[in-house]
Amino acid sequence: MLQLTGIKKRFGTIQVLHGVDLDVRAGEVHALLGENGAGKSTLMKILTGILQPSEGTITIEGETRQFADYDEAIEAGIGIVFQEFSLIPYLTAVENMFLAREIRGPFGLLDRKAMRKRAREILARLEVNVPLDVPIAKLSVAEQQFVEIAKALSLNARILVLDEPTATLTPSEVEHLFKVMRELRKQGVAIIFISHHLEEIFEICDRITVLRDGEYVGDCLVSETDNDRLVEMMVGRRIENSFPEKPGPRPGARVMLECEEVQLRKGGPISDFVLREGEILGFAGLVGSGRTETALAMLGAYPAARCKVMVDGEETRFKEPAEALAHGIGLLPESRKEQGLITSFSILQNISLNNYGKYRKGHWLIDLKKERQDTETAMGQVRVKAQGPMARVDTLSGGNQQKVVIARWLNHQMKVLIFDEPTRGIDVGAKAEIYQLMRAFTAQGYAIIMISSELPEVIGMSDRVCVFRQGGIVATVEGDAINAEEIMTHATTGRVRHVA
Amino acid sequence: MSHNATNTAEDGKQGGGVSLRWVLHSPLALPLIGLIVVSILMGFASENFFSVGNIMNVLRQVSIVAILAVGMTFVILTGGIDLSVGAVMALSGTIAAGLMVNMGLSGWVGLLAGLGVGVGLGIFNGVMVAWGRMPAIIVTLATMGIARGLGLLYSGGYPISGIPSWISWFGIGRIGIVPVPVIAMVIIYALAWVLLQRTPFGRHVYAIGGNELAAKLSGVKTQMVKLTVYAISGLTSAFAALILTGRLMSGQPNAGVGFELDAIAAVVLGGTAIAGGRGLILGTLIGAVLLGILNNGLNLMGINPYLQDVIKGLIILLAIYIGREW
Amino acid sequence: MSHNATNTAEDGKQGGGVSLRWVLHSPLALPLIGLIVVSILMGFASENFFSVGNIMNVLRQVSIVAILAVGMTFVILTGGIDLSVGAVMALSGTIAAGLMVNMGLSGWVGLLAGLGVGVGLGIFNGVMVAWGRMPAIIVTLATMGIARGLGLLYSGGYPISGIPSWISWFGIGRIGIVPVPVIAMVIIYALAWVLLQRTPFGRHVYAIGGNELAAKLSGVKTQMVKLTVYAISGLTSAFAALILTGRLMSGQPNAGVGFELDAIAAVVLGGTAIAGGRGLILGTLIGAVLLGILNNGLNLMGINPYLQDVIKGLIILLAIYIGREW
Amino acid sequence: AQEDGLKIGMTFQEMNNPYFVSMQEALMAAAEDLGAEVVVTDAGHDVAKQISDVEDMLTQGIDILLLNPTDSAGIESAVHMAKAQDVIVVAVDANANGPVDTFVGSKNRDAGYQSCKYLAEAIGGEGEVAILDGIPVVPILERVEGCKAALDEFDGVTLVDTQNGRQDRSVALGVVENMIQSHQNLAGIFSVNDGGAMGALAAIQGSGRDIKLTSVDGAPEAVAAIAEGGPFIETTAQFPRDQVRVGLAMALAQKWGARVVPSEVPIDVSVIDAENAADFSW
Ligand SMILES: Nc1ncnc2c1ncn2[C@@H]1O[C@H](COP(=O)(O)OP(=O)(O)OP(=O)(O)O)[C@@H](O)[C@H]1O
Ligand SMILES: Nc1ncnc2c1ncn2[C@@H]1O[C@H](COP(=O)(O)OP(=O)(O)OP(=O)(O)O)[C@@H](O)[C@H]1O
Ligand SMILES: [Mg+2]
Ligand SMILES: [Mg+2]
Repeated sequence: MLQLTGIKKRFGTIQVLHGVDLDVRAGEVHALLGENGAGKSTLMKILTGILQPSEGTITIEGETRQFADYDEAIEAGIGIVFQEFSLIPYLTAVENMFLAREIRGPFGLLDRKAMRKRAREILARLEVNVPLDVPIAKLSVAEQQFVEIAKALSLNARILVLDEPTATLTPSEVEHLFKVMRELRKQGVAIIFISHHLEEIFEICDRITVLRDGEYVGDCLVSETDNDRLVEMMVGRRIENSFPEKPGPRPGARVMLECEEVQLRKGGPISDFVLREGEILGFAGLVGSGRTETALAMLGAYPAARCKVMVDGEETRFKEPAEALAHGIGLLPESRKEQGLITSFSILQNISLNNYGKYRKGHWLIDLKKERQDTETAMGQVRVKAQGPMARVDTLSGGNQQKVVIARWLNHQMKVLIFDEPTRGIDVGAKAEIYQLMRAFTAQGYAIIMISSELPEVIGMSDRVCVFRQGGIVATVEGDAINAEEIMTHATTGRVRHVA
Repeated sequence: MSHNATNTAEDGKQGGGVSLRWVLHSPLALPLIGLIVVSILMGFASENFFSVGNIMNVLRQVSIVAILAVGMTFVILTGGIDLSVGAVMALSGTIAAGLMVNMGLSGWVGLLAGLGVGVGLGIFNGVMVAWGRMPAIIVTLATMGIARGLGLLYSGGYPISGIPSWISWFGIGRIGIVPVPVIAMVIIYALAWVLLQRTPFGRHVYAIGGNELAAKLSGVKTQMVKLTVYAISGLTSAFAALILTGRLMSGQPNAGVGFELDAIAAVVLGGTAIAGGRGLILGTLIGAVLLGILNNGLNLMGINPYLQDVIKGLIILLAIYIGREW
Repeated sequence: MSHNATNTAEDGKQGGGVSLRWVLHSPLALPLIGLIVVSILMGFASENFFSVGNIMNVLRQVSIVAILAVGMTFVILTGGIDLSVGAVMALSGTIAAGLMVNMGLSGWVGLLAGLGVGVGLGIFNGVMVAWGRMPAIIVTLATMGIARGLGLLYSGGYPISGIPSWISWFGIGRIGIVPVPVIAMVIIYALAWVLLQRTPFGRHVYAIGGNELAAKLSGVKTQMVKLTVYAISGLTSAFAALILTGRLMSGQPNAGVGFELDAIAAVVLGGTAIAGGRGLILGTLIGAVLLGILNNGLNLMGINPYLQDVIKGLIILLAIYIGREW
Repeated sequence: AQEDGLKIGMTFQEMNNPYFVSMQEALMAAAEDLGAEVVVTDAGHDVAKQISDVEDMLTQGIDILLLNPTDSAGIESAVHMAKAQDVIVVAVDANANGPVDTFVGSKNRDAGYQSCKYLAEAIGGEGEVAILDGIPVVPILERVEGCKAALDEFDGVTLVDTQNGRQDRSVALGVVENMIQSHQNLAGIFSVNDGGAMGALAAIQGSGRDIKLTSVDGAPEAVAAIAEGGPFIETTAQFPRDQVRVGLAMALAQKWGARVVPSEVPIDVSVIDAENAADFSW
């Protein structure tokens, strides 16, 4: 049905795609696999007319096509759910879904009733309940994701591209999405599905195409391959057990951080927990359960109703993250682009951004030499793949960008690091490296809070787990109690503690 | 701002008419409260303030900046800005008057030419911003200088008087007790409201201000929309010129210096985000009237003109400060 | 823009000194080429243009706007804007002169008070923007009105003359053949360069303009940095006032109307992105000199002053258009 | 209007110029003598605002409107409105179209003419001169016209440059510096007002060249500079305070029932140079 042949793409001097082939049939879910920066999103942007290929052809149902822009691709029956959200934050779900293809009534005015009706129908098909009159920005990430999907569905696309749609969804929501995908497949829609979760590939996909560094590696039927083979195709080597060994509890480990009372909203639940030297404390829970907000509140970046935190036995309330940093608490935010990186900066400037205390010359000035040396060391430690420390971070792939944000904390004498969704949108190879790094940090005596929506990750990495529900911690589990069943039970039915 | 600026009408409907709750939750609430508070203060300070005559007076005075602020609202909603509105207004009026007086063309031809000048300069701005991908603040700053210079060159610096007397109707005429400029203002705001709230174009204006890249990816013709938005701003500048010419019965190449700042202040006082994407055209009307009331009230109270500048600045700051998080 | 504007100095080092390649790839290249082209044109058009006397003349004329543009560069780099620079300059000079003349205070006390006024208003702007979370364009617009009003109130609308004659040294003195204002300008630019390129504070300024949220979450004291940036703008306005006062030997409550627009034009002509995060202080200097040369050259050529506005507008558009994608 | 007191409104084209500030001071002093209430507004060179200002003053019930128009044609509708409310309208300094009761103003064309004649004579009837223009409003344009008429009478004098100093000292300073650079033989400059002239004076002094400067207004600073001697040799003084005093008197006369008030009272201008500067003030 759809054939891409010999697609090449270069940005300036960088060759991103070196002749990729992709062959998708009607009524199949086709997985596109590859490490971060392999060129998956770029290929999809070419397919949808957003980027123009330097070379290569697109053939749909035997006809060679060239799309000048996304509109033309839509005409040809192609729809895409972008990796980066493409919703307008202040418009409602309905307005977003019909943006640029509004239903018109008399005099060319908007037919708002018709659009609401259509929107309801599509969302009903997805079996999700999304408020229609609230600006998108106020919806949860999952709700936004479903609006994105609904938007692509509203195009009646015959070829639907889903670029990492599951990265921000919980297991039950993923299940939900899969149900919809199966339904579409039955209707003969061809779906291209991108994900770094291999188990999802095995669950939903029919065929797989693998890319590596912009090269076409091969394709195969899902039924004829297995996890290890796929990983080898993607990475070019075998990846052993991705979670490092848990070192086990340290006797007499010091309490680094004690959270006595955090109340996000007035009248909401109250959370408390302790964090000890050398441990990884997992924060599990459904999306929107308040994990990120709790972490931000501790740093002084979210205006919680109450926030009583003891750092090294001393009560503090940080007014801004800079104060937390001065006390040795740092954050790896959940959204790299919006919250982590200065995209116009080089890798070097991003890494040293909050550490100029160390690179001083004559008290006031930056010691450029030392800054560069340390950056190169840090880049080496986390193995950032880039042309050099002066490369701009917005030319890096997602995984490498994430590593840059992590590297920022390597040169500090930190005590506590909060990793919010550290592996979101990151390929298996890089994931394993990030896990190793986290254990390396704890071995140095750091304590880590890891917020994650991926249950296997929480289970594989955490020494103890706090389970969140409706804005507060409902349970803290450790040892053998850290298992999927236990955590999910608390996350879906646990009772929160309210103020007396 | 935590409220959606674009679907208030619908919220209102759901709430079953205009309930108090709706009013309080609307993004218009704060500008409106500001307007009411300032009006009451002015009413106490000056006995004449609440006379029908004075209210019509204020509205008529407000009309020119209020009409400029319509185009400014469109532009700001897309995340741009138009510093040329005052200068374009002056040029449009000057050329219209010049064609009537010096070239002996009929009044209507002159007025049409004036509209053409406004729209033409608006399109020029729009092309530079949308296709030239240049920052709006600089493009319109340059256009401001160019338009001023052209107006002065054309008229030799002199105001151009001697235009047909019926044109004064646009500036000082009345229908019933309502001045023509006020009626024009109301019609223009109504049209702008329909455009913004009830047409696809309006959605696209908001979308571009909210996230231009996403809008483009969704298939919005962002360049065309931006062009249109600046053209609208040129058009409203020309409408303002028409009223101004009627009020002054002459083409004034120096008119409207600093009006761009008043128009911006009206837009922002009305609750529109300066970064774009959020705001209501009715807010702009409220903002413009608020500014007009400040000018009028401080005059009526006989306050030293220097002190008026200080007071106006402080009240604007206070209004924005209070309105900032709603 | 595909080049990183913040690390040129280092790029230069890597290239092993100032090679031609570096010059062409630097974000300064285009402003510099613009400057050279315009200079050559002016040189052809007017025989006096390249005389040492005229060059010093241009630099001296440029100095005031160039100094205002330093503070403007800091502010714009963080993604803000400061419309109050001209008015703050006028107020600072007026109060300094007033204290010397009317209160009989010594010259130094007056000058210090003037600096205090500038920094004070800068801090006021900064607090409103950083802690009040209000849009910079509105805050500084209001401050502009307030400062103008205060200056006129304080002086009653009269210029204040009769200041100690040694103050004229700041405006018309020379060291060798170089005018004092030019020396002051060079020193201020050198300090600004060090601040922006060689101190943590400078990096944080760029970081805030690049991505404020990310900067904040990674531990940059964003509010403090923003406050400082507006305070610096107030300070440079006060330095400009010092030179202006020396040049005019009086406090002028009306001085500097529209200078904010000249300062913004200088910054943007110098290649700084109006949205912040990218730009070089040396670019601003080039931009200011370019504007000065345009004014000077068009004057020297005896062009009709109205036409000068048009030509200046067109040249600014052209310069930005060419420089836009580099 | 209040029954008891007299209410006077005066609208200025601008109030950040000593010329108009001194008018306002004279008005205040006179009104205090009369026990009248005064409302003053500042149009900031914006006719539209000036019309609004007049509307606001009419709302307050003024009896007398002293009108210093930014533009004669543009202000006409305000004059009609005032007359419709039986307010006495006196135009001060510049005339206004429409049924104005009296116009009290100085002769701007004469002022330009006399200053430039003085300048031409001072440079010995020959040499290059330049005009430092200002904001294009009618009184300023008239001064320039008058100046050109005077210069035309001298065959040896050539007008080599006209630039706009916007009547602003700081702007004028830069513009005149450039003029001096581009015209090596410049012998004289006429500035349309004293504000610009003070900037021009600083530029001339800075250049160290021998260039004569004349101007119009008679502002205290200018008069002081002329008294000192130096490049600034003459200003043609107008009498802002007297214009207001006479204008107010005309209005009062009409208020008291006078039926034959003069429709125009020209106030002479007078040449102020080093000889009489010491004794002159507005
Ligand atoms: N505009 C651009 N300019 C330069 N390089 C780019 C640009 N866009 C993408 N790249 C580069 O192209 C490569 C492929 O990027 P792409 O986003 O397609 O990867 P991906 O496979 O989707 O990775 P991920 O799994 O992280 O989403 C990356 O190395 C990236 O740095
Ligand atoms: N009670 C509530 N009222 C309104 N909004 C809420 C409430 N609880 C959560 N939210 C919304 O849910 C969103 C997600 O919260 P938060 O980011 O803390 O959750 P999380 O568990 O970290 O989930 P994520 O995986 O999305 O990061 C927030 O943006 C917040 O607006
Ligand atoms: Mg991708
Ligand atoms: Mg989260």
